[in-house]
Amino acid sequence: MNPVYYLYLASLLFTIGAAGVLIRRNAIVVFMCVELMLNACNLAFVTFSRLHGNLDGQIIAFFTMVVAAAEVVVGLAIIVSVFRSRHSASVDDASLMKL
Amino acid sequence: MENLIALLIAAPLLGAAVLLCGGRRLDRVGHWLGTLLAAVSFVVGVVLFSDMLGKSGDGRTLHQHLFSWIPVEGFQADIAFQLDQLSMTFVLLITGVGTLIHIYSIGYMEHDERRRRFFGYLNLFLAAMLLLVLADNYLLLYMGWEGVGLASYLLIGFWQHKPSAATAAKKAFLVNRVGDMGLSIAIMLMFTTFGTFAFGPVLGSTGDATEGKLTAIGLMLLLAACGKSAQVPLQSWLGDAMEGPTPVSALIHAATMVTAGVYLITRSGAIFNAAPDAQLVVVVVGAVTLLFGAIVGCAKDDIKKALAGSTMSQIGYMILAAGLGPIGYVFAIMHLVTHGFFKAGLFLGAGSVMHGMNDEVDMRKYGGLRKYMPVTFVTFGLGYLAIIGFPGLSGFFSKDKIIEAAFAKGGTEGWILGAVTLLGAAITAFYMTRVMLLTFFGEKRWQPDEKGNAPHPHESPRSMTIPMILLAVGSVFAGGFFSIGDRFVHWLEPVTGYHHGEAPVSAATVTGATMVVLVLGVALAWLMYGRKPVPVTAPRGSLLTRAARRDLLQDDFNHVVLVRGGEHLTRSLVYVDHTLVDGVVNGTAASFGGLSGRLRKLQNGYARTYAVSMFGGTAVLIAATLLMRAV
Amino acid sequence: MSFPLLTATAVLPAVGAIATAAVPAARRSAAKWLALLFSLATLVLAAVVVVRFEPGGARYQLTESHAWISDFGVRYELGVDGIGVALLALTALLIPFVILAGWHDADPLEDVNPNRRWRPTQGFFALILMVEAMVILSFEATDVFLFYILFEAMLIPMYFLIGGFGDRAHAGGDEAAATQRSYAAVKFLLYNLVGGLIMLAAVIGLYVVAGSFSLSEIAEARASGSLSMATSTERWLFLGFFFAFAVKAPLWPLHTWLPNAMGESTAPVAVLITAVVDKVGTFAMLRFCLQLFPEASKWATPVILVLALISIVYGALLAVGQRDMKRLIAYASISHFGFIIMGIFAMTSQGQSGATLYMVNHGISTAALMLVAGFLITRRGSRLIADYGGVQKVAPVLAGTFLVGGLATLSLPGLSPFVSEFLVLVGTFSRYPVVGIIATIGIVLAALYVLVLYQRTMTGPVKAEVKGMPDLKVRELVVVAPLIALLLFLGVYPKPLTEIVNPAVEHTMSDVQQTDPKPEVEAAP
Amino acid sequence: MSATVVHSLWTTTAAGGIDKIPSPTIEYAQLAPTLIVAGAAVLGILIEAFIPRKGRYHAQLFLSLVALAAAFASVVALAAGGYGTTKKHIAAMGAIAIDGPSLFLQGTILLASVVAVFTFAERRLDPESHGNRVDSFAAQAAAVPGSDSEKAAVRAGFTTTEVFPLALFAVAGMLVFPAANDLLTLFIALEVFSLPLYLLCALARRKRLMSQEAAVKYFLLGAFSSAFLLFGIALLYGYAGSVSYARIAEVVDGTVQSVSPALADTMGNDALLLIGGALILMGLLFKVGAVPFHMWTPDVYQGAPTPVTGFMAAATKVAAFGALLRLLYVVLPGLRWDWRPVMWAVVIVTMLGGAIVAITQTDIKRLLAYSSIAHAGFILAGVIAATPDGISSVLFYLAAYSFVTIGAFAVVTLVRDAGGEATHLSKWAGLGRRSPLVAAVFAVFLLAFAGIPLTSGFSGKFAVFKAAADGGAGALVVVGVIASAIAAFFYIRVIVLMFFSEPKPEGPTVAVPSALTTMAIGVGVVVTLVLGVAPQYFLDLASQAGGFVR
Repeated sequence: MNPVYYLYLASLLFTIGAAGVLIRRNAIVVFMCVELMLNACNLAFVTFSRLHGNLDGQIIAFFTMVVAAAEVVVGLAIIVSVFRSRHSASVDDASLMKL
Repeated sequence: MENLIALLIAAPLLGAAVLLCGGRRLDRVGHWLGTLLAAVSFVVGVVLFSDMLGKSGDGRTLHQHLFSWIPVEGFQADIAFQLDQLSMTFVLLITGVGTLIHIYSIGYMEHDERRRRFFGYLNLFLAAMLLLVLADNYLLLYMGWEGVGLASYLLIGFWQHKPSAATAAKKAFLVNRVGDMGLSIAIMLMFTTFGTFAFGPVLGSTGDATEGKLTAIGLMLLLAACGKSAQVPLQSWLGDAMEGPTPVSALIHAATMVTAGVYLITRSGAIFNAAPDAQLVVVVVGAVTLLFGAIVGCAKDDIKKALAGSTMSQIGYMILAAGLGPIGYVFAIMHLVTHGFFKAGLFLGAGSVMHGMNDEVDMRKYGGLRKYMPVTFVTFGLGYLAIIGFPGLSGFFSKDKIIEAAFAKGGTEGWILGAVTLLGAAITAFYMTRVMLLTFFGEKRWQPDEKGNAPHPHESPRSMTIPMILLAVGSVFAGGFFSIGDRFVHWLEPVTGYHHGEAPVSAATVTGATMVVLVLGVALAWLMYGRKPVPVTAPRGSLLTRAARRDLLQDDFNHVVLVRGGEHLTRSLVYVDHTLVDGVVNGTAASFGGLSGRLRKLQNGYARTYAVSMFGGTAVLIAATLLMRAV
Repeated sequence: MSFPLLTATAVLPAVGAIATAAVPAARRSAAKWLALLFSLATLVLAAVVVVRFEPGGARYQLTESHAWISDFGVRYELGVDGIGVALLALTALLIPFVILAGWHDADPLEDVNPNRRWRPTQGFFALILMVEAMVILSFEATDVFLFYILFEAMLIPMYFLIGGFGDRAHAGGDEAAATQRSYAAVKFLLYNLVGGLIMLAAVIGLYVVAGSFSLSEIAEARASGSLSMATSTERWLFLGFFFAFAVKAPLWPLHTWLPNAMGESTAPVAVLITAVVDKVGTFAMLRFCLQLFPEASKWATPVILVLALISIVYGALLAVGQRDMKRLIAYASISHFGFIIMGIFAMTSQGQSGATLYMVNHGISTAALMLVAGFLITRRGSRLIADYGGVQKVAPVLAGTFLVGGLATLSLPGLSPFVSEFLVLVGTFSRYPVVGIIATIGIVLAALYVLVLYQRTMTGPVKAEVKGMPDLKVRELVVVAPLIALLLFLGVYPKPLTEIVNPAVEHTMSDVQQTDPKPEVEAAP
Repeated sequence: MSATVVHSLWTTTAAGGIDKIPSPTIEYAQLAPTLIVAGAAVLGILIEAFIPRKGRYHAQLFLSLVALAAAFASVVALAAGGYGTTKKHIAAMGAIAIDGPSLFLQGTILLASVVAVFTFAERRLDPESHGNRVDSFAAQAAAVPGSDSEKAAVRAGFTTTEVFPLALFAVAGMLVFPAANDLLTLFIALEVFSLPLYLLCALARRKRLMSQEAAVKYFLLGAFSSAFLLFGIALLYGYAGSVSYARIAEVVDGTVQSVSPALADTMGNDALLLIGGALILMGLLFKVGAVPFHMWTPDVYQGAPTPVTGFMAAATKVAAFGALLRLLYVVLPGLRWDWRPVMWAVVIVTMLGGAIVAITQTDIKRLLAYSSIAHAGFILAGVIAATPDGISSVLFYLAAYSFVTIGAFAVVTLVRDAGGEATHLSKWAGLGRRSPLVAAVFAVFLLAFAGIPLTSGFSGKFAVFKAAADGGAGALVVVGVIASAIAAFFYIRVIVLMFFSEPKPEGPTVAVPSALTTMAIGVGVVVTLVLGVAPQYFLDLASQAGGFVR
C-alpha cells in the first residue's frame, strides 16, 4: 500500500499531540501529548526510511525513543516535585510569574 | 600730528577704565581725575584744531590707521580714524561742553556716594562719542554709536534704586536698539553694494550704485538717526531719559549724543544727495518731530521734560535742514553747535534750580526764583533768549538760516516747510517763555512737603555756576561768530558741500516773519502765565493739552501694541514650547509606555498561552514560506 | 614619529580624571586642586598646539594616524584645522574656570550620605575632566567613526554631571528637585542618544557607500572620482548626520532638552553643556556635513536657514518669557546657536568665519554670564528672577560683571560677540537678504531679555532676602575677570582668532564649491 | 555516532560477510573538547556517588574547572592547528564539523561556562546557615519547599553539588550543537544540553516555587518545540533521503549526482522542504528566544537560580545561534529567498517587541530577559545578512554579549535582602549611594547592553548592523536603530534609579562576594571594555573563523 498514508497518519497524530498540549491542563497529560508528537515523528521517520529505501530513518527512530525516555525521566522528576509542593499538577496553577 | 587723534579717545577711555575698575580707594580723587582727562582730551582737540587751521584744502583731513579690526576674506574693517572739519567741530563741542559739565557735576553730585562711578560713566560717554565722530568707517562708527547708547543707559539709570530710572534706562536702550537695527542693515546693504563700508570708498562711489539701493541705505540710516536723535517715531525714550542726573541730560540728551543722528545724515550726505526719496522722508520726519516736540514742550510742567521736548523739536530743525541737502547741511551743523551751547546751558540752569529746590521738578511749584538765584537766572535767561532766536544771539542766526533754507527748497514743499519751521519758531518762543515765567517770575509757589521741610532756594556753588556762565557766553556769541562772513559755511563746505539756496522770498522777509512769530509766541505765553497767577495744580486743560502731557499718547500706543502684545506673544510661546514642542516628544515616549503596558498583558503566566503563541508562530512561519514560494 | 601632541591634549585630562577619581574620600580639597592642576596643564598643552599650528600651512596639521579597527575601516586619525584649533583652545581655556567656579558645588552634604565611600566631589571633577578629554579629542578627530564614538561617549559623563549634581540650593533632601533633575538628565541623554543612533545608521551607510571613515581618504576618493554618491543616498546620509548635530546644537524644534538640562544642573555644568559640549554639534556641521555631503548641504540649506531663523527669534522670545534665570540663559543660547547655524549654512566666508568665531565668543560670554548667575544663585538659593532685586546696591561688583556678561550676550560692539554676530549677519545678508534682515530682530530681542533680566534682579529697591548679600569673593573674581578681559580683547582685536580660522573656512568653502557673492559696485579706493 | 555510519554498516553487511565490518573512524583529537567535558561530567556523577558530602563541592568545582580549561586548551590547539582558519574537517563520519565557526563558538561557550561555574560555586552571598556556607542552589531538590525534610537538609548543610555535572553535560551538548553536521546530531545535542538545563532551573535555594514553575514551563515548552524540530527533521529527511547537511544542501541545490526514483519523487515535493525547514527554524528560534517563540524567556529567567540564568542567557544563545548559522548557511542557502523575508519579519518583531515590552518591567531579571530578546533580534539581523561578514559579526557579537550577560546576572546575585536576591527594581533605588562600585559596574554592563560606544555592546552592534547594511538590509538597520533607542530608555531608567534617587531606608544590602563572583564580574567588565576599545584582534579571530565547511 502507499506509504504516504502513514505520513498522513503521522501528521494527524502530531497535530493531535500539539492540540493536546494546547488544550489539556494536567501537566502529565500535556507531557504525554508531547510524547505523542515525538512518536508521530517516529512514524514519519520510519515511513520515509521505507520510502527512500535507506535505514537512516529507522535508526533515528531509535534515537528518538531514547531521547523520549530521557525526557520522561527529567520531565516526571520536575512535574512530580511541582506536584508535591503545590498538590496540583495543573499547568495553569503554575502562574506565579507573569507580565 | 594725526597720531594725536587716538589720544583724543584714549584719555577719557583710560579715565573710564581706571574709575570703574579702581574701586573705593579712588572715591576721593575720582571726580578730579575724570575732569582732568576730559580736559586733556579738550586740549588735544584744540591743538589739533589750531593745526588744522594752519593747513588748507584737503590737507585739513587727517587719517590715522591703528590696526585691522576684523580681517576676514572679502571683509575689511579697520580701527582707523578720520579727522576733518566736520569731525573737528564735534570734537570741540563734545570735549568742550563735556569738560564744562564734568566741572559742573563735581558740585552737583557732591552728596552722591557713587560719584566716582558717575564720572567713570561720563568719561566712557566722551570716549564713545568721540569714537563715533572720528571713525573712518561705518562699522567703527557703529561701535561708538552703541557705546554712547550704553553710556546713556548707564547714566539714565544711574539712580538704579529708583524703579522709574531703571525702566527709563532700559527703554532708552531698547528704542535705540531698534534704530541700531537700521544702522546695521544699512551697513550690510553698503557691504553688498560697495563691498566695503569705509567712508571714502562708499561716499566716493555713490554715483555707480542704483538709486533703489541708495534709497534703502538712506532710509535705514534715517531709522538709526531717529533712534539716537529721538525723532518720530522713535522719540518716546527722550522724555523718560530725564530720570537721569541733570548734567547727563545736559551733556547727552541735549548737547551731544542726541545730535549724533544729524551727524550721521550729514556725514552720509553723498548717499542722500543721490537718493531724493530718502531725503524727502528725512525732511518729513524732521518737520513732524519739530512740531511734535514743540507741542509736547508746551504741556509739560516738569521743567526737564519741557526742555526735553524742546530738544526734540530743535533736533527736528536740524534733521529737517540736513534733509534739505547741500543747502542745509551746514546750517544743520551750525544749529547743532549753537543748540549745544544754549540747551546745555538751560539744562544746567534747570539743574541748578532743582539743586536749590530739593530736586523739585514741577515748575508750578517754583515761581519768583530770580531773586534767590540770580546767576542761574541770568545764564538761564540768556540761554532762553538764544533759543527763541532773539536777534543777535546764537539761536537767531542758526535757526534763521534753517528757515531760509526751508523756503529755499522751492515749490510747494518749500512753502510748507517754511511755514512749519516758522510755526515751530512761534511755539518755541511760547513754551520757553512759559518755562521762564513759571520758574523765575510770579510769586513763590512752593510749600513744605509732607515731611514739613520747605525748600530754601539758594544759588549753586561756584563749580556749577562757572560752567553755566561759560555756556551762556557761548550761547550769546557763537551764532554771530559763525555767521559773520559765513565763517562756518566756508569751514564745513569742503566736507558737506554747500550751494546757496535762493529762497522765493528775500532773507529780510524771512527774518521779519521770524521776528513776528517770535513776538506772538512770547506775548501769548505772557498772557497765559505772566499776567495772572499760576495754579499750583495743573488745570485739566484742553484735549490737546492732555494728549501733549502724555507725549501725544505715543507711549500709550507703544504700551498697548508693543508691550502688551509682546507679553501675550511670549506667554503663549512659552505655553507652546511646553505643550506642543515638548509634548510631542513626551507623547511619543508615553505612547511607547502604553503599548508596552498592553503587550505586557500577553505574558499572562500560563504555559499554554505561550505554547499557543509558539504554535501560531510556527503556523505563520510555514504559511509565509509557502506563500513566498507561491508568489 | 614625533611627539603625539594632539593625543596628549586629550590623554592628559583623561589621566587627570582617573587620578582625581582615585583620591580618597577624606582628601576632598586635594581632589579639587588635582583637577585644577590637570586642567591648567591641558591649557598649557593647548597653548602649545596653538603656537605650533601654522595658519598658512596644510589643512590638517599635527596629524597622527594609527590603525585601529581595520575591520570597520576605522583608523585613529587626528589632525586640527583652524576651526579645530580655535575650539580646542576654547575648551581648554574654559575648563579651569568651570572647575574653579564649581569649587564648592560638589561638597557632600553630610546628612544625605549613607556611605563613607561615596565621593561626590571626586566624581564631579573627574567627570568634568573626562568630558574635557572627550570633547577635545572630538575636535581633533579626522575619522568619522572616531568622532562618532566620542560624540556618543561624552554623553555619559555629561549625563551623570547633570543628574548627579544639582544647585546647592536644591541639593540634598529636596525630593521634587531630585526628580526634576533626573528628568532633565534623562531627557538630555535620550534626545542626544536618539540623535546619535540615527547618526549611527548614517555612519554605517557612509561606510557602505565610501568604504572608509577617514576624511582624507574620502576626500581623495571624491577628487579622483572613484567615490560618487547617488544624490538620494547623499541626502539621506546628510540628514542622518545633521539630525544628530541639530539635536546637540540644539536647533529648533529639537531644543527642549537644553533649558531643562541647563536649568537643573549647577552653573558650571550648564556652562559645560552650552559652551563646550554643544559646540561639538555646530563644529561637526562645519567639519562633517559640509565636507562629506556638499551637494546635500546645499540642497538642505533653505530649510536649515528657516529653522535657524526660527531658533533665533523663538529662542529670544522664550528667553523674554522665562522666570528662571538659568532657563533664560538657556533660551538665549538657543537663539545664539540659531545664529551659528545660520552662519554655517549661509555658505559665505564671512558667515562661516563668523560662525566659528561665534562658537568661541558665545562660549566665553555665556560662561561669564552663567557663572556670575551661578554665584548669585548660590548666595540666595533661588533661580527665580522674582526673588531678586536691588542686588546692585549690596553687591556692585557682582552686578557689574553680570551686566558685562549680559552686554556680551546682547553682543554690544566692543565686546567679542559683536564681531562674530555681525559677520554672521553680513555673511547671511549678502546671500539671503531677507533672512539677514529678519535675523537682526534677534538683536533687539536680545537687548530686551538681557536688560529685563538685569533690571529685575539688580536694580530697584533692595529686597529683604538680598540684604547683606556678600559681593564677589576672590575665587569668583579670578573666574570672572579673565573672561571679561578676554571678551574685551577679542572684541577690539580678534585678529589672532580670524587669522587661524580664515584658511580653514576657505577650505570648507571650496569643499562646497561656493564663492562669495560679488558687490554690485567696485568701490573707488 | 551518526545515522550514515550505521547505514554503511548495514549495506556492507548486506553485500558481504559479517566479518568485514569496518570500524568507524573517530577523530578523537578533533572531538577532544566535547569528549573531555562529557567525560568530566560522567566523572562528576561518580564523585556524587562515591565522595563524602563534605568533599564533593571542592572536588566538583576542581573537576569542572579543570575539564573546561582542558577543553578550551584543546580548542585553542585545534585552532592553532589551522582549523580555526584554513583547515576544515568533518569528523566522526560526517557527524561533527570542525571548522572556524564551530571552534570559535566552542571556545566562547567554554570560557562563558568557566565564568558561569564561578558564579555557580559562589557560597558567600547567603548568610551561613547552621555553620555551613551555602550557594544559590536548593539544599535538597527532592525535599518539598517548607517541609521538615527541607529544614533537615538545610540544617545538615546539604548542597546540590550535582549542579556541576549537570552544567558539564549541558556544556557538552552546547559544544556539539553548533558543530553538528547532520540533523540527528543536531537533535541529540539539543536534548543533551536542554535536559540538564530544565533540571538546573528547578534547583533554586530561595523562592523554590517560582524556580520549579520556571522548570515546568521551560520543560514543557522546550519539549514542545523539540517535537516540532524533530518533525521538521523528519520532513527534511523525507525530502532529501538523508539527514546530513551536505547531502540535503546538494539536494536542495539540485546538484546531487545519483538520483534514485524515490528521491526524484520527494525532491519534487517542495512542501516537505519548506515546511520541514520552517519547523527546524522554529525549533532553533525557540532556543534563541526570538519573538513569537520567546514567551518562556522572561518567566524562566526570573524563576531560575540567577547563576543558571546567566549561564543559559550566555551559553545557550551562543550554541543556538551557532546551529542557526550553520543551518541557514550550509543546509538552506538554496532557500535563501524563501526564508529571508520570513526572517526579516521575525527580526523586526523581535527587536521591537523585546525593547518595547522591557520598558514597563519592574523586576530586574525579567528586564534583562526582555533585553536578551531584543539582543537576539540584533544578532538575527546579522544572521540574515547572509555574507561571510555576517557570520563573523554574529560570532563577535555572541562573544561580546555572553560575558556582559553573565557579569550582569552575577551583579544581580549580590543585591540581597531577607528574601534572598532583591530583584524588584524599586529595591535598587539609590544603590549608587550605598555601594558606588557595584552600581558603577552594573552601569557599565547596562551601557554595554545599550550599545554606548567604548563598550563591547557598541562594537558588536556596529559589526552586526554594518554586515546587515552590506547585505542589503538597510531597512533592518534603521529599525534596529530605533529599537536600540527604545531599549536605551529602560537601561537608563535603571541607572537613574541607582544613582539619582534617594536610597530607601529598608533597602537591600549588597553582599560582599568571594573571589569567584568577583572574578566573574571582573572578567565581564574587562571583556566589555577591551572589546569596546580595541576589538580588532577578536574581530580578526571572528572573521578568520568566518567559513563553514560543507
